[in-house]
Amino acid sequence: MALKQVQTTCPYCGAGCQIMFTVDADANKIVEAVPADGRTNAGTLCLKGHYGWDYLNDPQILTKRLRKPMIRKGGKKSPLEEVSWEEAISYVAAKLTEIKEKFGPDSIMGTGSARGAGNEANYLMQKFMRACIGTNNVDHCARI
Amino acid sequence: MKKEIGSFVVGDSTKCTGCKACELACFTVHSRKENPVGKTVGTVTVPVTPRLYLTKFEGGCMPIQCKHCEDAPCLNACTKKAITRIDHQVIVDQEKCIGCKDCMQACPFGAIALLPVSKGGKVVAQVSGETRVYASKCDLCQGIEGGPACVRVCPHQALRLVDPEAEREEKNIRAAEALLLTKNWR
Amino acid sequence: MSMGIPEIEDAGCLLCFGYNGADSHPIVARRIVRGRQKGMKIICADPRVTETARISDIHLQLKGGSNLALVNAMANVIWTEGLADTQFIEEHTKGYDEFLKVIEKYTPEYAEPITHIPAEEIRKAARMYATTKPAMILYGMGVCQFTQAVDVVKGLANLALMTGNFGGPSMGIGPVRGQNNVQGACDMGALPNSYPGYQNVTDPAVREKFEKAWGVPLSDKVGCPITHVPHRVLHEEDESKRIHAYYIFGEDPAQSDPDLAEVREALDKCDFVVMQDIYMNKTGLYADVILPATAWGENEGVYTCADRGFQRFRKLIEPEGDLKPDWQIIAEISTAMGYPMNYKNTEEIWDELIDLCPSFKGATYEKIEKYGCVQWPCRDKSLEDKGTPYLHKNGVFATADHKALFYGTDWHPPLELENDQYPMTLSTVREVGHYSVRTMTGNCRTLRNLEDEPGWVQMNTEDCRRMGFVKGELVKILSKRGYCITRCLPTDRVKPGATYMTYQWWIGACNELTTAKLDPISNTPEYKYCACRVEKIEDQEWAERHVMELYDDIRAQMGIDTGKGAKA
Amino acid sequence: MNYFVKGNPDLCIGCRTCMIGCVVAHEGKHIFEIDPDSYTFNPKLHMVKTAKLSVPVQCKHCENPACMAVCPVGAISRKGNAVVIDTDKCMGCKSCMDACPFGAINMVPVAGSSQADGSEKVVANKCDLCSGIPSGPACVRVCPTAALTLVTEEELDSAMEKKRQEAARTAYREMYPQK
Repeated sequence: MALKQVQTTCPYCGAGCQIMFTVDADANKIVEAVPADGRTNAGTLCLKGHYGWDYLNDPQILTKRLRKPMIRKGGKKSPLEEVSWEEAISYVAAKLTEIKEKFGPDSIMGTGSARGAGNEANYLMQKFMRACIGTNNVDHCARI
Repeated sequence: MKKEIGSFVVGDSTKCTGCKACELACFTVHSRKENPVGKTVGTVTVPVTPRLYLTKFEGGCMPIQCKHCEDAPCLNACTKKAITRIDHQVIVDQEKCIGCKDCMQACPFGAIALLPVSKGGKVVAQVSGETRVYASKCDLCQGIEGGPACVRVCPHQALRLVDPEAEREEKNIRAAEALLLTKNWR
Repeated sequence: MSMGIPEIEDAGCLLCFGYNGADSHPIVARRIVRGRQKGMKIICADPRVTETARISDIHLQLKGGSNLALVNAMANVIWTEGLADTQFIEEHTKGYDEFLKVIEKYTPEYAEPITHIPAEEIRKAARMYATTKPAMILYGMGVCQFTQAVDVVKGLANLALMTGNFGGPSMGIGPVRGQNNVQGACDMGALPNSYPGYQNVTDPAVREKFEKAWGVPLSDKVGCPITHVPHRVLHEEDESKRIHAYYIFGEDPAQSDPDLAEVREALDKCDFVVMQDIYMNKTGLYADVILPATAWGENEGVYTCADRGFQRFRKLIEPEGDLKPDWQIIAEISTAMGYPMNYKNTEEIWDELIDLCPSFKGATYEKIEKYGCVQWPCRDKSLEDKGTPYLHKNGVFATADHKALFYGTDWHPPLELENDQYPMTLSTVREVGHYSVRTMTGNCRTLRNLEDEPGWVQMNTEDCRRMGFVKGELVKILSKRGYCITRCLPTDRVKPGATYMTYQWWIGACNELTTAKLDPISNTPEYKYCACRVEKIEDQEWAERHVMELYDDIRAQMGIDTGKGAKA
Repeated sequence: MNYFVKGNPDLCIGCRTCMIGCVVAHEGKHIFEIDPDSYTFNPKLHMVKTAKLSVPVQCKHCENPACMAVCPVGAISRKGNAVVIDTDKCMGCKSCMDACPFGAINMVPVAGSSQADGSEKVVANKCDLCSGIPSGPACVRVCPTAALTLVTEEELDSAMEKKRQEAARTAYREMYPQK
């Protein structure tokens, strides 16, 4: 099995600890997590850093990973139906355009994400809300 | 603390004088359910069947009784399934017990004895006319007002009811406080 | 944070105000403990005995909701006892005299009945903070989640300014940002009033720059904060302000916002709700469209940690299922709506955004890769500019005239006080073993086995004895907005009349109770103070079964199709 | 003399990383892939939090272990530098739990086992100093604030020696203050 070492930043609190992962590339799974010598954590980790990665293999304890785009075609209370990305993207684009034309750009609210998505995704989200939709209605849970 | 494991009563041979008050109290509170047992010995018309056993040894004496084990050898050895766990305590069902003696042999403490069954002031007979017996062991006075009778009557407080989980938490705190005093051991 | 996390352990004195490092950031708490070992003085202001409080020199166990009275009283002592750094005030600040007028009446004696802290203790703390250099302030949600949050943050800044604790290492004032990329999301302008790099949307020159860069005219109206959405969906009379579509990306308002009943109603009534996330969650039950994104460990990019440090996060394993990275989904929707966005990778996005933000300009991927972490501001792309460990070097502030502004105001009590129907107070706190809304850590096996639903409510041991609660007993806790069931945890670390719960639990969901009253400026809800009542549940067997049934209902709602627990 | 792990309340922040580290070390890394209810999550050290302190408490591996003395089936014995419990022999009679003054022993189910009444076997559980596990006590290794230390016989002896020398020095100075 091809083991590789990958260093990354912990997805949990703001301390920004560096973790060294041993990954089995063939089996596409994580083997081990040990502290790396990061600026803030200096070779130590807390319990979330050490043991907070096995959600990736989707144990479905509390909830389960989303795997495919889904739409409630029959309206609010109807079940979610799996659809292709093309259908989901065009559906969202059409609905947002329709609401934008009907009620104006400020009738649409978007959020950023303070969690795993990363800075680049947040930049694009606020650019999408501002440049494409045309509103400053973008916020995230720094406020709550 | 929510109850997770069984409690039990344990004796202290450095205090016990062997007066057997515990045995009599144990017999009385249990026997009174089925037999007319009054306040004085004279009223007893059935054999005394305690569920703990005053034992003498070179170091002195103390009663021996069931620990209500969490992986109880007696329960596991009882093929008749007369021994079950009720509210974490190990209980023998007197009616089901056929006196096969397996539980007595399995119990490492010798906490079980075969004693006669009696109802309505007389011993119960089998078809053959001989007295019926049952595996008699501590049931922690389950269903009896005021908890273990033996602990209540012992004149020397030589018997202690142990709630292991609650006591463990208190001992943890004392152990942790000791760590405050030994932190500069180096 | 104006200072860097490693500097914490070299501070002379730490004023830890409404911040519980041990539960929020164990690795920051490590620095506090190491500082203690090096002789650092610690003043801890917290209504509970937190880990920092119990190793502190002075623990100001103030009554919840009395922060500003304590802060103003400390400022009063520093001023009246001549402990202020008048030279620093002279050279680097403005507005000191107006500020003194406000805090004049806040003598320790005035603050004592409000804060329940003896006047002498307040004096001792103020003297220790003012006379031990360098002194650093760390604060957290215990300051921010009140309706007087902004005033208290400015109040703490006043203390640092009065004592000249700016401009060098191991001093200053630091909000220890909670989540791995909450600092980053703010840096990137996911805020209604600011573009990336904290450039204000109402500043015409800045707006022009972004209009030129993005090739479209931009709105100059400050947007809607997330905590106004329920109101703007349900009760907004002005038609132009009503919200009809909610694109929720990497958020879970149905679990983390206050007053969940109102949030659920808003999500239900909102015409079109899109949820882009890695897990099915409570918000997903109301989403019209669900877009599955790749999770941490399946994608890469840059996070900003609490002390402004840009750091790379990297892909560990290939994602399973029909997933896309978040940025790619947003780009495709934007392109489909007529505003083309096509980027090859995250670095291309990063290079575009740092050139639009003067304080991030120098933090290229190459530099972050080389040094592992670059703390902004980092203005020069050359490798010599390694970033800025601490801000306001030599007392130069980011205002027009580089002077810091004092700001004093009066204390007012929290908005929902305990009453005879709800005689106790509830405050939200952190569970160290879980994170955010627990979709990730709730699915980590060992973290779930260490601590699981329905969580705990921390209560004073005396209160518990009086109300007949034992440790682990299921109790019902209610406010006028809602209720939930959780386990009672009697502890001496909590004062009588106060209760504390963590918001991660889906069954012990304390946000069913919390109030949505907001700070007027920051619009942050008053999570740390609302009135509640705790009731005994007679039939504990029923309660335990009920909790299990609720847990199974949640799993069913989330569409879990395996047996109980995990897929082997 | 036995070794033992001890916590320092001044360094401990109550985060319980040690408790998970203990389970992972004893159960093995496969627990990150299997059903979390299919094995027993039984840390062998217990976090104690009072108003004054936070620190984990675990077995001190005493020299005359009270637990060993009371075990009716000889399930507790000394192995290397540790006192260990043979959970196959143990029947959960709790005598050791009652005897231990530190509360270092608790009772835990043995996953997948069953008694005659269908419930799982429950046996005594206490720190075994990670005997037989490479890289030594896991709790010491994973603690983020180095609040846990493994005290070996050598270290204890040298510490005692140092203290005695110090005592001798102070005694000497009392008698000859000028020298």
